[in-house]
Amino acid sequence: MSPDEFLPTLKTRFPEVEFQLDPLNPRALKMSASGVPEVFAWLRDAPEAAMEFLEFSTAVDHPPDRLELVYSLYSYTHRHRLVLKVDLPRHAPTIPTLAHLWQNADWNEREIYDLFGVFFSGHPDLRRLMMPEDWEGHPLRKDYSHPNLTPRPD
Amino acid sequence: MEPIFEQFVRDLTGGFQIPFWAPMLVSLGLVLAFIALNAMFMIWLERKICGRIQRRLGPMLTGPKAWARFSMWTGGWFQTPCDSVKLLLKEDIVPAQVDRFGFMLAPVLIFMAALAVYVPLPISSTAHGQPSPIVVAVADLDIGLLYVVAITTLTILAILTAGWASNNKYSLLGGMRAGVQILSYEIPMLFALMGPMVLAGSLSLGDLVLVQHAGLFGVPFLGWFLVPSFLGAVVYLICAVAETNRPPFDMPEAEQELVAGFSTEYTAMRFAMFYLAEFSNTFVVCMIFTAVFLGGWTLPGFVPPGSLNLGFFHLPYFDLLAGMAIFFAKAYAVVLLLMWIRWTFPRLRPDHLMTFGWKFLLPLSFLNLLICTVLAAVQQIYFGGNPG
Amino acid sequence: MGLMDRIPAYVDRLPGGSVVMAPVDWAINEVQASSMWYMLFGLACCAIELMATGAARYDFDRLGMIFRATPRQSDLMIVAGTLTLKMAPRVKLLHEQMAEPRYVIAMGGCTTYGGPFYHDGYSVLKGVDKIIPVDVFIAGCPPRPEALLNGCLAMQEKIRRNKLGQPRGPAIHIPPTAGRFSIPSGSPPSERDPQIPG
Amino acid sequence: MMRQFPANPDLTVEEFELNMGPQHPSTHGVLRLVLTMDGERVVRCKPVVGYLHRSIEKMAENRTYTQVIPVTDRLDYCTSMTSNYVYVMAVEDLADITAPPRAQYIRVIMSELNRIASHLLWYGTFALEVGATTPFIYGFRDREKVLDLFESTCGARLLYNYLRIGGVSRDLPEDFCERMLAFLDEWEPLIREYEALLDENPIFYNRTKKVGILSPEAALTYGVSGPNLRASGMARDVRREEPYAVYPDLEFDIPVRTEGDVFARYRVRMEELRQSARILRQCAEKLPKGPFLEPQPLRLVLPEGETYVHLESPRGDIGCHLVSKGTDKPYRCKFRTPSFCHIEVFEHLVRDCLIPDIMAICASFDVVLPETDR
Repeated sequence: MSPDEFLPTLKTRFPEVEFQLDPLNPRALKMSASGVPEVFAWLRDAPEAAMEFLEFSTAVDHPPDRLELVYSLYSYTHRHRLVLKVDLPRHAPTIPTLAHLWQNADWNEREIYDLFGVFFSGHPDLRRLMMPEDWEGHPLRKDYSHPNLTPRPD
Repeated sequence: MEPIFEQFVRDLTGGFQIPFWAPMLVSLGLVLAFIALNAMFMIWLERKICGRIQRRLGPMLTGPKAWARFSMWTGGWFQTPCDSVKLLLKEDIVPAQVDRFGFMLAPVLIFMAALAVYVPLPISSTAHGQPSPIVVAVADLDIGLLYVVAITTLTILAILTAGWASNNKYSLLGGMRAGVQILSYEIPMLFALMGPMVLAGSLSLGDLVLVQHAGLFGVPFLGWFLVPSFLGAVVYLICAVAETNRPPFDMPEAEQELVAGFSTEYTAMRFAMFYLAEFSNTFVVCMIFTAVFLGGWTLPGFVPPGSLNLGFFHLPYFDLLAGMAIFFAKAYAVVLLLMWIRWTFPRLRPDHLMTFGWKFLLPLSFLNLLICTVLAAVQQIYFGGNPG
Repeated sequence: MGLMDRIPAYVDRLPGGSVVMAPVDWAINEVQASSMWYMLFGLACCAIELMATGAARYDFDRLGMIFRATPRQSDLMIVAGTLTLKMAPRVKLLHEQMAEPRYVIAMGGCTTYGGPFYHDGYSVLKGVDKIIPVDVFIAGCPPRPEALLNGCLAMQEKIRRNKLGQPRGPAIHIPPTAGRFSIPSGSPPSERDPQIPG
Repeated sequence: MMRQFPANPDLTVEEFELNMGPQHPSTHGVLRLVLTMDGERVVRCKPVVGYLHRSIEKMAENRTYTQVIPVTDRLDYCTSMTSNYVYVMAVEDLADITAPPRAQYIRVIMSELNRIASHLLWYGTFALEVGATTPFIYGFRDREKVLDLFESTCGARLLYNYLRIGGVSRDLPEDFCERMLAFLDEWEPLIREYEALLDENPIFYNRTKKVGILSPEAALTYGVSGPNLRASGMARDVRREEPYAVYPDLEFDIPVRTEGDVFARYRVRMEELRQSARILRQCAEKLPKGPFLEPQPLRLVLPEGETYVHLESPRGDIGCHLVSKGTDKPYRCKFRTPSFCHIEVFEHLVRDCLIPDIMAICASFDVVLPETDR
């Protein structure tokens, strides 16, 4: 199924969650943060979706006010992919965790927390993954600066 | 050693009476020198053999460079002396958290065990100037075999001490593994050695060799206990590898698992003592194997003359030298076998090691004992007396 | 390091002591140069080339170099690969655990000055000589095994120039181009600037 | 946690923490495992990564599209070609560029050769972790021959920087195919030799059979991919699922084992060596003539958009999520790497194992740390 086929099904099942097609990525759907664990649980368990494989989740920083979370799901059963994108406020990004649905969401979310500063509520062990525990700041944010970071001369 | 030594000195000086402690001191010096030189050579050999098996060259650039151009076996002769001297010159670290007494005691202990085990090992015999052939050993003890087995067990104590005193978890695990491993392989090893004991009716290593030379059922070629006690030989060899912690039984110092095992915290000189003891012990088990299963310094049907007279050149003690050559040739053959095993096999897992020891080797050594007992009985009934 | 350092102080007091010291120095240096046991420890890409150098085609063992798994028994630390800020304290600790005399080879661009991660690499330590003293720098990303062997020969050459009780000479830089290393000579160590490329 | 023996209440057994790594002979670089042990038995295992986090994703944001290629080399140094490839593929997907057919074939040849080199490296280190030293040297000996082929093509032994947007940086040398076929003829029988050193040894057999069993369900939820997933009984391969380049024209099998243990992972990789050789022979036969590169401007400007592509690296499913804002630099370049998922599995698999099993299991997954940490 492609995203435009998913769209009506998802809209009827989750009327309180906003979905829309993404003009930039033909395989992506944008959704609001309110429905995160439920929609993903359905995508994983429903036979017509059967997204048993969370390929990756990551974030994209859009200063000044937006931080976009990207989840890529794949189904080996139906061989289809769905990318879901969630916009969060950049100053205080919080979103429910998916660690109970896919095991590898655990580390993916820790990485996002580490590098982007997104807080995942309900995560079993939200610590920095890549950087040392006492590191300050979130390096992959666009406005990050650090004494050790020498920007590349153009 | 004593009578031969006295005889030798008397021959040389024309009737000088040596003090009673001199043979002991001389044998101590000889054994020490032998351990150091032999271990150095073995380490060099090990690296060359390893290189050969792995299609490498091994050490080549240390020592006279011109020799290295000739062949891979002539290169790098000074490698292990250099390593040893370097280890002696290195800073000696005693980490702050260790138990100082145990930490310092362990290398000494393991070295003492390695030294003491040489006492009853017979390397040759001589009839020169003696009423009957005399076995050349530091002291050919009546209970030589028991003594050897008992002394090698001391190694556990040293390794356990090292593991415990190092105050390092890897060391501790290594020490514990060594303890368990050596204890459980001691038993099949002893039972494997009991076959030859029954056949020879003696515990003295010298007697064992002489009995093998005499032959079983009157046939000299059946004499080597490798033949009647073949299972015993196999079990002993496996147990011996396990006792000396050589791969594939090197659980106590498994590099990929426990960093360097019980010797993780040891530096310089103290580490060198562990290393030396390890290679010395390896050679000792090969020597025991040679004495017990391969007929020691004898060859079937070959009795070297007491002295060699070539007309222009008179060589006294020829039987002693020939016996030593035969003995060390055999021992080194076993060493080569162990090295071949080491560089071919993957490492066992500790629990498989235990299973293998208790459930396979132990019954096998019992079976060997049974076979040997039957053979000894047949010998006694039909050929009269012990083979010797 | 204890006794070794005190030898010259005792010997020099004797008449003709310095004459005695020359062969002693030679013997000690020769022994150390022939038996550099390196620590089995790799960080990144260079570690693969380090392993390849230990394998059959290049064969470290020819130089008498074998690996030891524990820092206590190793003489040479080959820092192979990118050193991150998270890893740096560990490497410093490992260097401290090594027994004197200890030597360090910085292999590859990352350990020399940060390498390709110099710009924008927020988590990369830009030069391992910021935390531990380095004897030989080898350029390349990663250096070829030949370059590494060249570096080890340079290390041996440097050890041969040691004098008991005197500070070690300046670091040697192995250029990325082919050819044998050359050791700068002439000016004393203090007058020479550390050459940090990049 | 204290455990007491009912027979002797004075005797207690305590669990202890064992810190394995980041410097440990067998953690493949700088992985750290914090183990809670009960004697030699592992009670809990917490992998700690990040000791090789080299800010590759940040670097990609400040370089032009072409300049990112050498950065991707360092992403997975054991298979630089496939990490080059996945990035180049993502850029081509966004820019709507198609590489000429010859370039497509060259890319497949390079990926498969790199798979062989990577699997040989894995074979050596895996054997080393189970305590056999000699296979390590044998693996490296033959890997050198593959590296010679790479060296004659692009001048580098390890980090190739060979692929370009729209093709490859230079054509194959003239006698490349003959030399490659000669290598394959010489090397393919040697796979038997590798197997003879390990498979037929009861020690190896006992140590790897029924150790570290990964069920297909667990593999999926942990995001395991590549040979490790195929060893758990799932015939999933990106080369088949979403074929890229010229893979649809090539015949090859996907080796699958159902046991999911260390031995199965070993067997799958050994079979893959043979399949790669098969693919290479076909490529040598079908390699078309023509241009090897469709030249692109130095400062290539991509239209606004985003894409995700993935392909089959020797370690598994490697992907690149590329976001463009219509400039000459990537806005965000996220790499989905197989090792990242594989390391997380250790936590689950290592439980209740002995210390030597940890080594066997970790080695069997073929993790490479820079790929995990990026």
